[in-house]
Amino acid sequence: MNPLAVLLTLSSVLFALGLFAVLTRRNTILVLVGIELMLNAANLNFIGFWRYGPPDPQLTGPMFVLFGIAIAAAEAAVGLAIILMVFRHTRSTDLNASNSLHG
Amino acid sequence: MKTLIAQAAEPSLWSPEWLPLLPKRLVENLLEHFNAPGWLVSIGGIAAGAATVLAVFMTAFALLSLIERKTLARAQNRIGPNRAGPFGILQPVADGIKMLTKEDIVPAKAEKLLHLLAPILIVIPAIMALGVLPYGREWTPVPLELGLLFFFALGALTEVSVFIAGWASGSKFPMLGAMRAISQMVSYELPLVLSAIAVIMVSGTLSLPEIVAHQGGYHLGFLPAWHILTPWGLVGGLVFFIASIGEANRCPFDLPEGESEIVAGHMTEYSGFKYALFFMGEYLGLFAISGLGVTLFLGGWQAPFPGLGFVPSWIWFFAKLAAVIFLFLWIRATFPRLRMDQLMRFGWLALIPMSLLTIPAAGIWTLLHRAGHGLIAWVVTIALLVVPFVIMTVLFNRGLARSNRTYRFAES
Amino acid sequence: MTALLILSPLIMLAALGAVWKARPVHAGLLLALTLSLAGMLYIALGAEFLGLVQFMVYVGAVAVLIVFALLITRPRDEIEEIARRPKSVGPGLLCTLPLLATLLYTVDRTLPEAPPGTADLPVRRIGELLFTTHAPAVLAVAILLTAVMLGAALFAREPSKKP
Amino acid sequence: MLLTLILAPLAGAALLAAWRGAGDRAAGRFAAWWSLIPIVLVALLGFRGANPGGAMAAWSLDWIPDAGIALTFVVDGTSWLFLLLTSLVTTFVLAISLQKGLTSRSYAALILVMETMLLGVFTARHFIPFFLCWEMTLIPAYLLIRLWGGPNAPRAARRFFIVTLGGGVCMLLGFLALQIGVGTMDFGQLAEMASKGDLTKTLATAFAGTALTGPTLLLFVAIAVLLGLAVKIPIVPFHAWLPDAYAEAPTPITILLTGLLSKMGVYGLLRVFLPIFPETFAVLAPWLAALAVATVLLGALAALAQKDLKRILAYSSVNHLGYCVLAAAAVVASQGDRESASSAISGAFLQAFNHGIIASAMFFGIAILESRSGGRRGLDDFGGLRARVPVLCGLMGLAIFASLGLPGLSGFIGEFLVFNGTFGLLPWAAAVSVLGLLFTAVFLLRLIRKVFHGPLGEGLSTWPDLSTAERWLFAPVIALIVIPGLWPQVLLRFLNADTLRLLDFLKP
Amino acid sequence: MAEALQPHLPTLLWAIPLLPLLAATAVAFLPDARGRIASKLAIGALGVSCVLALLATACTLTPGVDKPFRLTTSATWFTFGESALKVGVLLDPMSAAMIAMVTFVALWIFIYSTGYMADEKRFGRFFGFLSLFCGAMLMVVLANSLLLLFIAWELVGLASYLLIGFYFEKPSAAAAAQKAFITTRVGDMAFFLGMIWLYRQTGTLLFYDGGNGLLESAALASLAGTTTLGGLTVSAAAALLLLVGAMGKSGQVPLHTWLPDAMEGPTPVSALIHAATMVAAGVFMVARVHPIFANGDGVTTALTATAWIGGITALYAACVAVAQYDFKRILAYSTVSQLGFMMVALGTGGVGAAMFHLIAHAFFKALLFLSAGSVIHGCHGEQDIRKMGGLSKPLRRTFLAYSIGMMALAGFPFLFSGFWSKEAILHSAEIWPGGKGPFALAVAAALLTAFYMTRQALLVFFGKPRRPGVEHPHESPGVILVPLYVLAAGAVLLSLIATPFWPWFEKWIDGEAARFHGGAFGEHGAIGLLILSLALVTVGVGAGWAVYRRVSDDSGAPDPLSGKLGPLWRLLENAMGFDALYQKAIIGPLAMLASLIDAIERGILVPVMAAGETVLKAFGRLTGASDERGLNAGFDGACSGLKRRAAGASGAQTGRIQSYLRTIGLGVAVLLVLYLWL
Repeated sequence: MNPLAVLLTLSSVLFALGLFAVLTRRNTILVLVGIELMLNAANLNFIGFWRYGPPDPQLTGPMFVLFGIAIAAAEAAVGLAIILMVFRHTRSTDLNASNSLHG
Repeated sequence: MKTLIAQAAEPSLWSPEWLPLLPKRLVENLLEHFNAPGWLVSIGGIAAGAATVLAVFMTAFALLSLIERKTLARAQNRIGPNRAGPFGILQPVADGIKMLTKEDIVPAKAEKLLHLLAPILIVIPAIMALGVLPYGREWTPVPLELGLLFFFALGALTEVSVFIAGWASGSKFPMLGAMRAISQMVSYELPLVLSAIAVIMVSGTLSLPEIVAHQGGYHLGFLPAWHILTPWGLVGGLVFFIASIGEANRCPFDLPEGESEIVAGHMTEYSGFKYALFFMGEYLGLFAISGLGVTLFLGGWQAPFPGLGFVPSWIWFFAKLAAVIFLFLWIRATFPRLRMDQLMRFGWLALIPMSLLTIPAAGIWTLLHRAGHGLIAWVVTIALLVVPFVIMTVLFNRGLARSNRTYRFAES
Repeated sequence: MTALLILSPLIMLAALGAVWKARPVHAGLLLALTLSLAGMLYIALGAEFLGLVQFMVYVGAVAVLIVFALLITRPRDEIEEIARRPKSVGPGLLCTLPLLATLLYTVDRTLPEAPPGTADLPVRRIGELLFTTHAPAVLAVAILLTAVMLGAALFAREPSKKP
Repeated sequence: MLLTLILAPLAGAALLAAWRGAGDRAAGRFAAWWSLIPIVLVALLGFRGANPGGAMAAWSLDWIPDAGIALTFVVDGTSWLFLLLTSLVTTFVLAISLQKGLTSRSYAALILVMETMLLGVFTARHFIPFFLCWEMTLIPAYLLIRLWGGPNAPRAARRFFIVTLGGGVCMLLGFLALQIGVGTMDFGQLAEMASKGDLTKTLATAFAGTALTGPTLLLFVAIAVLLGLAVKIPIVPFHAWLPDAYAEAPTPITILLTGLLSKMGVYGLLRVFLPIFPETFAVLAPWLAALAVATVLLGALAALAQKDLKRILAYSSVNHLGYCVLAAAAVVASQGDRESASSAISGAFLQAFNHGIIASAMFFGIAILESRSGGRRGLDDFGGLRARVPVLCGLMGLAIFASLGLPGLSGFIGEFLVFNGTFGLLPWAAAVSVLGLLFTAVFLLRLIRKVFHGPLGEGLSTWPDLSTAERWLFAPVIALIVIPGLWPQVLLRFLNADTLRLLDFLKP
Repeated sequence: MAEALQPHLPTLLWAIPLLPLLAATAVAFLPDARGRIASKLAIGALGVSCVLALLATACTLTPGVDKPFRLTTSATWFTFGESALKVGVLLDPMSAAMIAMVTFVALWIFIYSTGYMADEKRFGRFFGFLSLFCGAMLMVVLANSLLLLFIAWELVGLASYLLIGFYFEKPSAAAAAQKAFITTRVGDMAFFLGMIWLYRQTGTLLFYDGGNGLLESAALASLAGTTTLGGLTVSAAAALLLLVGAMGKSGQVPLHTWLPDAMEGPTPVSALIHAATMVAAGVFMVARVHPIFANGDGVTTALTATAWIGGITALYAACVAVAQYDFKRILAYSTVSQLGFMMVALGTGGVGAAMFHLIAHAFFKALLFLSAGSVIHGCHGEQDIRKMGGLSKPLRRTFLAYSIGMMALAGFPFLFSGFWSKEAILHSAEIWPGGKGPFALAVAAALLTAFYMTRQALLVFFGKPRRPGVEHPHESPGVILVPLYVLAAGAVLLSLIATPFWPWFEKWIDGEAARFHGGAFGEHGAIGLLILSLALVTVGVGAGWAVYRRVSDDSGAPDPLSGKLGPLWRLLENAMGFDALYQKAIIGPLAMLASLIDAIERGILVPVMAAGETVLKAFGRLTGASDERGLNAGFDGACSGLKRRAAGASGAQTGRIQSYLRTIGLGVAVLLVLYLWL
């Protein structure tokens, strides 16, 4: 069995699951969970291609993952802060509750 | 997993320096003698080594529980436990028996599985963390290349397990305690890591044995080249020490389990063996983080004076460890507990800036030393650290005098 | 390979749990599990550094942050919380499944035989790259993180109660 | 460092813009302190000195490479002098605005924006950044006059804006013609071509369809550019916007207008116009010299007829800048008399610098009079003030004597060098202009006599003398009047190398 | 002593002017209340300067050297382009005599001022200004560079301006100060042009620079070799311009009008600045650059002009002085007249004579002014001589000092320096080959001098006190009187060093050793001149005595001469109407020109600009209107239609992010399916 294929399958599934969470969860925080999953899927891809790809002295894949992790942390922090603010206003974390922009 | 194979040709099985490795080597020799396959030999060796470490620290844990009570008692003009055995030396045994035989209560609203998982999850990282520390010149149970990172990664796990413990209990006090504990640990983990970064910069490695090796030798023939004896190292070491008090939830930062406020924090709903596990986890964590502090700043197993090389190196390590632990006890006996906002304020406004300052200081230190300007390096780094410190002290105190008391975290 | 085969299903299961679990805290904890398993996978693949970083950042910071936020935003009545399974699963699946199918199909179709690859990730090299080739990026990320820290602190602050 | 220097005030303005809760004084204080940053940076540049190539600092960016448009900024000694002037005067203006309670958030921010633009003008080496900065100074200036000025400020501001904008459009047209004809707007390249005589040829080929010869084309271009500069300096008869604008603007802004904005014109004339159009300039030189003499005399005479202190000083500025123009005209007439030409150039730059400082001091004095008297500033509104406010009188007197060219104070050196340079090349112009010096003395001394001497005017007997803050504000300006007057080398050493380089461009 | 000092001379020379300047700077920072300290500071600095000046003078007295002592130092002041501008100081007998005189006279006037100005509120300021003046004046005389001279020259003018306007509350004082500054500035501008011309022609402004200086042969040859407009050599043209400068400063006709007005200043100022030193700066400057004036063959244009202007001034001012009533004004006109004498001497080549008269005049005119000050002080500020009379009794000591000064000025024979200096001037004018005009003018002026001084003395000190007049005049204190006697002694003693028997001073100035020469009177008809002088004094004093011996006691009575001279008297009283002339011919037209220009500015330029603006505005309105009516209207209509239609479609916008996302996702999914599977 091709290890890369396993990895890519795994990451595809993770990505799909993350997307599913984003599309269906009602709790905004759990939407964020989905986003983290998707990001992780991407990271997994980078590592997979680094590990089973041609030797790369520039270590592009791991570098990308490193930055990805840092930015994901930032994104989570900001996201959660925003959610907290919204929560203070609406007393709810339901994503559909904040729909004041409807037409 | 790749390991750093740094062990030289082995001398006599019984030399004092190699004494702690005796069980491991005996098992390995035995297995090899029976022509066991290679992986079995190494697994056996690791298991034996782990067992050695565990045995050492279990004993230490038992002793410490007694010594702590004794020390505190002395500090408070009491005698302390003195019934079980001479000087109460059997008190830990008695405690252990009591703990094991108590009823294990699980609250009705608890999440059973998580409730069980939490204490285990606390102990395991602590034990694993103990595995990577270099106790002696030849004695590093698992010499990882990324030991320091590994150590901090494990630290992350502790927070999750504390959270699980608090949440799975399904009642108010543990929940509040856990929230306090997490916010505290997240806050204090930052200065901990940041002050370690300075060490990483100077020694240029993440491997703990190499960091210790880097602190070998003596300035001017007598002054040990430990990191604590440099300006940035002194600041970093102090920050590390204070932050580790917070990280280990020790007094005066023991709000998460402050008995006068929230019973016992996240451990409130635990009893019996699980409670003992928590207890053990905390003490092992204390050992681990003190050991890390010794490794990073106090020169690990390096002898404090030249000419003391004949003493086995691990004795030095444990001596330093004991000294640091004693410092913990001393502080616990001396300081009152802080308020939550004071704690956070101190962490974010004092520790983190100072630890951030150690990073440029260490960088300048290294550069100037490489350029051969040792004296200038002293002057510059001292100025770099002292001036902001003074300014910050002034600002910090001024702010303290004026600030209103807010109990933000008690609200929701 | 063995680790991969063992870990992959575990990760998928944990992720599935994170997506599907009704109680938000469970979902959050399962996310932590997912991420730590992924970290182990990285280690197994030879990227110890990334694995440990993943542990530190994702498990130690992000996951904890998420469950923490979940606790803070707990609704008053817990019944509501329990009722919160994913909604409109149909459309969700309708979006997700074609995507998954496409991805898997593409993987299946286009993947060449994997070369043995390299499993060596020297940390020193990472450090050098970070502070030479990627120095601007590091700087940018540093600024970003500082901004995030300040911004998050500002956002999350209790609105000051003016008289 | 250069970019930091140029953008630092803008950053300050941005911070002010973002600081919503700022009180007026807090904003003013912030801006004043912030404006010390450029001073420090300029001083650092000065201490670092020039490298052998003559540049103290340079920064360049190929902005639109296809059109050859680059953001090029270079500081050499001359630019440095103007940077110094800009940063000092801006800080001074902010400080006195603060002291006079004029500032607000937007006011301070506008001044800082203006400072960035001025710094840009004085360092730009390509027409596009030069022109951008040049025109961008107008907007803050317009707003500052319009919003904080006197009763007729809207009209004065509008005229100021329209006239100078018109000049700017002319200049733009001229350079566009060069861009189309020659294909570059880089000052260095243009000057290079001009000194080789390529400019005329290329222009003639490019506009072959117009049936005009190269020199004629170049003359049109040069006149267009000159118009833009003439309005800014201003040269008679393009000065009509000036008295109203100066009089109606709040006095600190008047300092900005006369101390810095008019210097842009002088700078442009000598640093941009002169190297690019040397031959055309030589054709124009007699006319320009005549206009310069007219500027000198007319400024002085018109000042004699004014009753408003600010209008007097406004015309005095016209008069003083006339000397710079005179020097410029003399330079192109030099034909190899390097000593005269270098004297004229150095004199013009020094005169510009010193006038900036001296005018700042004088207008500050007026501002103090205005604030003490509740807005009155007529020549006959005061009298005998020397008895009440001796320190103000002394410092103001120092500035006035510097302005009328008393040796030992900075104004003299510039005028000496200008006349020294001009006399060798255009003796009649110099001789007639000397009358301007005389008239300057007349109206300035009349100012002293009417305002400070004689019996004490009505309602002035309760005036306090300068406060400590006002003294400290005066101190640096006075120091900058006295020190270069006694030791001109302190400024000239930055100029000499550039002067010689500029002369090399003029070599036939 | 002198040898020991030699190596340090350059430093000491710089110190001489700088000390008072530093004192002035220091005083500027002292508050008014510290006036006493200011005066001590000023006097101390000047005292040290005086000692240094005398030492420096001593150094120039090296006997036996047949060429003039000359010590120069120079340093680069600044560089422009590749050229360096140098300034420096110069010590030769001429400047040595001047610094010795300036510091000595000034020192005594300072001391006098501490008494005279004692009640003044701005006592300290006064000494600051005086110090500034002394420093600048010393710089004028020590300068080895025309530029440095000019700088100090202007500073001297500033100090004069400040001191004339010392009582600035008085509008007349303020006006006089302004007038002084501007009138001298007219001359200064000419000086400025002349200086620049010289600089452009020769490339240097140093007087002596080891052969390269302005006053040395190479430069002079270059100056004489170039002719400019009107056939003048550059040398002559520049010299004439410099002469105009000197005329402004030294109050020569027609730039003299400021000097009588300058008497608005305090009396010590009149004594020091407007009699002894500053007004002599013009004379000194001409003497300094005399080689340029005399650069050419025989009687040069510049010298002729100098001599004639000097002669005219001498006579004119003497005439006017006859008809004045103000104590100080008379002395002021006499100063103008005496300066004219010096110019005559310079024009006729008698540099030594001019310098000697300058020094002697400084002493006795300072003495006269100080005595006048003492009288005015004693008469409670009264300056009108018609209201005085019979003061010789109450003010006996002052009268004694005054009479010495008066006799020196009037040219009483033998004992007084004034006699010998005037003698030398007349001698120089008489033997001048350029004509006898200046000589005749000078003789007439000398006669009138004796006359008007007699008039003043008689009206002030003799006869009976007039009514209405001064009540209870009183004698001045010692601090005022001592300087009078010191100066009086100087006025007398100076006569020893410049008699024709032993013309030490003139030889010293020329750099020669003087010999005692008993038969001096026998040469060049000198004996005749001596007799002429004696006759002049006798006639002048006699005429004065005859006219003013018995003046009525009524202070309102007209002057005895006014009836006899009629309109001529009134013309003289008004100083021949120069002020009115200037008012009508220069100031009025200038003011009209200014108003005209202002009117053009407001009436033509501004409307032109406004018209342009209106056109622009109209264009703007037009385009604005077309935008409003045409473009905008159409656009608005289209927009509102679109809006109505869009309102219907907005229902699809739920505001729920996830529904949007789902829609997007569905779209993407469909696209993917289409792309990959179809």
